[in-house]
Amino acid sequence: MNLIKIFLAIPVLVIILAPFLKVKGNGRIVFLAVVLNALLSGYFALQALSGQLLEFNFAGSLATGMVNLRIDALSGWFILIINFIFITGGFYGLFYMKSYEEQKNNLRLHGVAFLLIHTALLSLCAIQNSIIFLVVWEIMALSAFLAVTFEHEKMATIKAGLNYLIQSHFSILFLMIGFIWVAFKTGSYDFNAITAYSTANPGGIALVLFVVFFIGYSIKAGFVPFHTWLPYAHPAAPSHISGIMSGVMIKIGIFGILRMITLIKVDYYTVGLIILTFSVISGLYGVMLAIMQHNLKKLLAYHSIENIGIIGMGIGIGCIGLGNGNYMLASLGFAGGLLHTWNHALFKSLLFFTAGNVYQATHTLHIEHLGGLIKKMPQTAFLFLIAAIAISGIPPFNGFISEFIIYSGFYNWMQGSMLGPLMAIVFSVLALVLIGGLALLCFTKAFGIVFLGQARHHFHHEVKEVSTFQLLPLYLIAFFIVFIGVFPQFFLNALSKPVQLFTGIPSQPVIPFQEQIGGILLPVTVGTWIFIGIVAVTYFVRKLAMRNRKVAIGSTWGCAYIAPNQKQQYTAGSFVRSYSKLFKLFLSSSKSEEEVQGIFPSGGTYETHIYDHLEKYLIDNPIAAYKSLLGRFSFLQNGRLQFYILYGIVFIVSVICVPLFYDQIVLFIEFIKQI
Amino acid sequence: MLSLFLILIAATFFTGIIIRVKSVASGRKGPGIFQPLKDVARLFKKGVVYSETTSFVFQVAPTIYFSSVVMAMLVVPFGQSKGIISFNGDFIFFAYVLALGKFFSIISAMDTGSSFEGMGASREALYSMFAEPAFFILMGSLALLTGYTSFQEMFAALHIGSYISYALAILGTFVLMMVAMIENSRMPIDDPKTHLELTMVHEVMILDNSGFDLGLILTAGYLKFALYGALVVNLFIGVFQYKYSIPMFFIIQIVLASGVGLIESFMARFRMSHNAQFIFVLTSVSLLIFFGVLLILGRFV
Amino acid sequence: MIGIYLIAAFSIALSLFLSRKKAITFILLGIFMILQGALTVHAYLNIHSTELSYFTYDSLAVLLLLTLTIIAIPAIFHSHIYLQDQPAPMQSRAVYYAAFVLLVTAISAGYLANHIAVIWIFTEITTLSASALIYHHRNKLALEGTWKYVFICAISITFVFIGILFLSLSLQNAGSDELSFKNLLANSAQLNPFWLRLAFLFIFTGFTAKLGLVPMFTAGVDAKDKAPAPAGALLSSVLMNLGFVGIFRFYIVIANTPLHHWANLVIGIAAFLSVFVATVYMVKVKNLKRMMAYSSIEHMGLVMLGVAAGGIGYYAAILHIILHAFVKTSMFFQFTQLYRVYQSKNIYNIGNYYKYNTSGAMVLLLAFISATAMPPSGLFVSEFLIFRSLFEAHQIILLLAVLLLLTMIIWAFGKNVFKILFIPPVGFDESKVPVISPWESASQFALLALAVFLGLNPPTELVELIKESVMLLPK
Amino acid sequence: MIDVLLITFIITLFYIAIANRMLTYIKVLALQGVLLFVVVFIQLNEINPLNLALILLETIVFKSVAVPLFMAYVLKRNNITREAEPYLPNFVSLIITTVIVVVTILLANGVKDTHLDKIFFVVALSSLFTGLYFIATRRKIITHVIGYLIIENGVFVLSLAVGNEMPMLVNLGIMLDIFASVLILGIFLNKIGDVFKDVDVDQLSSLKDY
Repeated sequence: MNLIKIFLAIPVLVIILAPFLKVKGNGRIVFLAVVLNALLSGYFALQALSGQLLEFNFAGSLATGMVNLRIDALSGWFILIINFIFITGGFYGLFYMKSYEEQKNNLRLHGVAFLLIHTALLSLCAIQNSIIFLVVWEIMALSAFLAVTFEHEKMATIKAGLNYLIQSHFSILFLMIGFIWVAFKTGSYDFNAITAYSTANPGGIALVLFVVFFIGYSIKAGFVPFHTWLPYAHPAAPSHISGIMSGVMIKIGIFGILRMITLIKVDYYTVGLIILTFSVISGLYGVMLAIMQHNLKKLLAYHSIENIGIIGMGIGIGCIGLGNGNYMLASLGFAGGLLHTWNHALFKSLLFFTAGNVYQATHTLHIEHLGGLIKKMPQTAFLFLIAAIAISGIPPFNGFISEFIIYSGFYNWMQGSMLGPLMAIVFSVLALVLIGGLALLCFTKAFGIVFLGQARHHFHHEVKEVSTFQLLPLYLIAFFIVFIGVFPQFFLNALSKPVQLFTGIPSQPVIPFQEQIGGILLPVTVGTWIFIGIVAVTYFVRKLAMRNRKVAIGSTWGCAYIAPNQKQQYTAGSFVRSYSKLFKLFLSSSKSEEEVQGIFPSGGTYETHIYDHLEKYLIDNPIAAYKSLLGRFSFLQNGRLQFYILYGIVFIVSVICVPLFYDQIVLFIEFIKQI
Repeated sequence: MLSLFLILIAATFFTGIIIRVKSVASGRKGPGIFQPLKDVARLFKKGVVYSETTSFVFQVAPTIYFSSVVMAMLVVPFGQSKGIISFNGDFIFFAYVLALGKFFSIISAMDTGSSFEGMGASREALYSMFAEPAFFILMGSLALLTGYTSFQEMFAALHIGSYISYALAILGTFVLMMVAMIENSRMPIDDPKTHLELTMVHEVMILDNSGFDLGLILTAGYLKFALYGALVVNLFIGVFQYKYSIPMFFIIQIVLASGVGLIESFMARFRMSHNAQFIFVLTSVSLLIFFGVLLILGRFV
Repeated sequence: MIGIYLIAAFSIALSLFLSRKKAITFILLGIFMILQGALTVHAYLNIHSTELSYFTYDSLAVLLLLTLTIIAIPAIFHSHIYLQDQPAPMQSRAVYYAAFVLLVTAISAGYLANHIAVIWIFTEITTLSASALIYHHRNKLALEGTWKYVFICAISITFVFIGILFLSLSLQNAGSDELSFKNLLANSAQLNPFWLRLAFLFIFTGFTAKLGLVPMFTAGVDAKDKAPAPAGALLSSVLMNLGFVGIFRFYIVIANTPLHHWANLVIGIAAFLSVFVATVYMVKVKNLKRMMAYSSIEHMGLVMLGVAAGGIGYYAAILHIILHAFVKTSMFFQFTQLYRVYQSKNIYNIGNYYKYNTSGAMVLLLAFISATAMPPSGLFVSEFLIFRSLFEAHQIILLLAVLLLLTMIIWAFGKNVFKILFIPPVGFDESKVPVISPWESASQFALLALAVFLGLNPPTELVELIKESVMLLPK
Repeated sequence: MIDVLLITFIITLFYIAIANRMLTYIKVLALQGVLLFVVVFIQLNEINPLNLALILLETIVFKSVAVPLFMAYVLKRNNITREAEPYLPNFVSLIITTVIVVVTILLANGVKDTHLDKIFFVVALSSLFTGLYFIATRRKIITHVIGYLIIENGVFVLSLAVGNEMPMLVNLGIMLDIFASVLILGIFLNKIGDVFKDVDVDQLSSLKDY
């Protein structure tokens, strides 16, 4: 109880202090506060993960009613993720923001926003009162907006931020409708009311209720087609913020969906299929567009969509497992989903942070302008490489582990299911494999073009590695990536309780969770160890063999062309050209080309812009129509007194007359209908 | 354990046979069967030349590529006898380990900053991406058919009964063979003997490798061939005892090798732009297999 | 008390009008503030008591009176700063203060009046005093704005009068012909529906001019645009509340007759149209002040939607109108500072305010959050309840439409506000930016904080008062 | 007798519809004031001095003397052109006025109420709507004020029709307010006269979002 009060007191204190502190001090204080809050909440989280349910009740106010905080294993799991990413991200941010030190007030605001996001996210994991939940939800959204629009003198940034703000407002609208619905029927704002209501009327109503919430949360999580804000918000934000957004904030959407699964008693099989469908689409669509992006951060943003898809697949099959009463399948699904949440948080934040390093060094994120950075900033390159392999779901890193669990979930589901489900399985597996392959294509491109080869563009400033302190948190993350990849068993204990929240303790005594997943994972990890061994041996042998061989350094074999220069390197565009030709159907890209011509060509340009089909049809066009509709009515306030009087007359007369003629009008309509 | 030895042995002559067959077909005598091994041995003794654009990636990549293939070998069983390691879903591990090798070979190609190797890299990435679904669905349908999810159990439980299963076996062989072709970048996807870098896939990626590294890569290539050969063999020998199955293994491997040789000497490579489509056809075929399995199991409702 | 108050206030107004000495002006203003406070306290203490037979301290009146007093004091403070800053002739200054006091007095009396005709009288007085405030700058545009405001109000007040006449017609079946709400409510059964219908229609239409609702919202916008911002604050908050009182008190009567449903329909239509119109212009206008005025129209629309929806909507409506008053005034006060920095209302010439006046920028930001009713602002709670009432009235379609419109408003408002806060304006020389002490913004912060507090953690008294004021409505 | 007067009142409305001269409008207003006075005087059941004084003040002094004079003064002072310059030709406005009257008669016919004297009702409503129509279609600002005054007269008639008058105090308040509002309108009319050269509505349409 008191700890909670302290937890809330810390940010308040900092916010009050913020205006009076020096910028540096402010940054440090904020980081300190984040760490303190992380410790406090982490303490609760660990308790929760050890299986006990923490519950705190506050009196609340007349507007809200009783406010309950419940921290169960699920909350604990997410709290841990949030804290880890925020500590690393905050530490990284301290150094990343050094270059903006002259914008004092701006940094203060940023720090406050940062702290607010952290507090809000943590609280969201615990709050059980819908009004307070909505309030905190929007606090998070707003402070995230402020954090995103740090470089707010650019109109583009503001636009991106607004786009994000409005879409998250839509999410809050859906949530609000859901909560209002429940409150109206049950008269209570507590989350338990949702369970009560859904159990009271199962079937269609519960399903619709779930769908309403699902849409609300998946806007935040970035499921296709609710994803359109991500590709704008992430590039606009400073890197540590994009890392946090992509690592944690979109996960709160996942958290919400999971929470609703625990709360709403509904036909889980259908729900599972719904989630699975959305996830498959998101996964494929995300990665397909990611490949085409030439802005590094935008590319990563689309990959977040893809990974949300993978997480969703896990959750989906988990739900299906619940629906079928297949304990094994359920635990596989949820375990995969939850673990991948962790993993994605890790490697995606690492990717964004390294992208931040690149941006700091070169002041650009357009990958066609980059290249050869591995020489200038080898550590960043190394870290990026690790993260890239991990996100492609390749052993020996963590991405593979969670994807492996999900795969085994699918193959487990396959046994004894009929045609319909089998179709779902086949296409999901197909999707998952394709996602893996496309991710590989995408990240070989990203890594290859950005870090390898020669510099494609001459920078006037010196390009150098960032400070060691700034790299520290990155190494920490990288360590965890490898650690989970090689010794996933250590995480199963932590994972068991959250998963059992969904599956429940099975009635008939089957082998407990740890052994199950452990039993599945152990050989894989053994394989990983062996593999590492083989690599080591081969490398050693190679070293031995190379000991007294002569090593010459020459220029790259240009196929007999003796004067190659960096302009002749393979570009990102050309790397994915054949791909883009194949997938033309799904991708719409606009070229602006200026051919080289003449005997002494002056030089030509060629650039492509990739559009998001769904965004065009789901967001842009409707909004345009909406605006034009509104525009038609702008004659009302036309500055002429006569008209103003006229409105009054029209109103009165119509209110008087319409009822008089109402019956006739109805008759007329009937008459028209009959014709 | 057994499988490992067999694959190693097969690897020694597989590529040699191909070359020999090709030269015979083109009316030459051709080199000895073990010529490739000799080449590799020679390479191992040579020094190396690195391009000044390259970085450590270029140097570690061949090692990892090689080890990935070796790792994949350890997973493959032989009939009843397990591989070194065998577990549920090991074929996923198999595919992803190979993917790791691919990842590194691609980025090492990018590392040279050459205007040609990137081309090969992008093709390699694209093709392998398209090849993988076919492999997974094939394995998935085997898993569905047998009810197991590890190579060894699947193959062990696999017995050819009804006519339809013959058809499936043939289709399966075709898919696996084609996947092997793609993985080893042979005809009809890629022509290793072409002399124009623009039309190469795998060869153009390793233009800059030399000496020990090149040796590793080539060895890995030989092993890979034998590896897939072994997989194909496994489709058939599940039920036989060793005294039949081991000879069968070698016969089939030789047949495959000479088959490849013949194809390469009498067929032209596909147009690059057609490759992707062709590879995706494999996925459709494997889907056919899947439905066939459904038919066998009577899962249609 | 009310008698003393009225006489004293009118005499203060008169002497303010005559006085040309700063000191005297301040003393008089001080006295008036005390008077106002005294009246409020008095009203709160002996609630439900009637004075001079035309004024009743019922809960609604007390609530709004409290709001008015809380707002009036900082309003005077900001007017002072405003007039300091603008070199206006002593005489116009005197007129300003006199009109200001008159306005506040008339509004307070209007809240307290329990007789529809008395409300009418004081509403008319507000028009007159407001016109003086609007005309403060004495330039062409101010004149135009004033003229339109006065004229529209004159017409609509005539509508109200006609409505009153119809009302008394409808009373004729009943025994007594006294037009106090008590009597009307008592005889609500005997009211002649035909005349009652007409009466409601005309009175509603008439008061929309004050309330800023479709159809007569038009002139109000110009008035709020042209009036000095501190006066504009009053116009777009407490004066609107007066219009609300006029409609709401009569609505209570009609709600107890068979015409309840019909009245809801009329109100609902007008309210929805108002939200729509507000959206149209929020997207369109580039003049910050007008934008604020339109946002007031939007909020009034929401309030009346709550009333039309009924149920918990009544409670929500009154809560909303109070909170909105606080938020909107603080926004208008902030505008005075903003105008001092940029000397322009047009969004194109304003920008990067965060750099020039950080505290003010924070006020603007918070005010934006509150005005768009995003959590954690208090208005979120009231809007939440309004939506809930719509939901409970099974008006899902309407609810969705409103939500869409509101989202558009947030987008438009946000676009401009963030432009103001962050994007540097073109061709603006930072050399002569005045330094504005953060303490000026203190009152604005206070008002916003108050709105948040009342919304999220309403004290029991507030809830009780609101419940009482909607007590007479049918559940 | 009353009916005759009221019909005359309606005729004045017609006359306003077709008249062109500003001064004519003002004269008609004065005439209407007188008519109203007579009507009230006849309707009065017992002569109560205070009441009489009030009515005198309200009708003769205010409606038919003060305001018309004031208007005339404004006209002269701002040398407003004497033509009314309506948007619509007089012919049309005559028709419309007639239509208004007819409609109100029909409406009144529809009303089932014994307390209400129909003809009062007709006169009141028709002058109300005529006034509104007048405002909507005339170009000069002063005509707006005139329209407003016509509406006021209509309201006055209506209050007579309603019969039961308010308590004295309230009545007084109402009267003062109307007076004040007219005064204010006049003042600002003057100001507009000072600021703008030719007092035309179109000049007063710069405050807009369109």
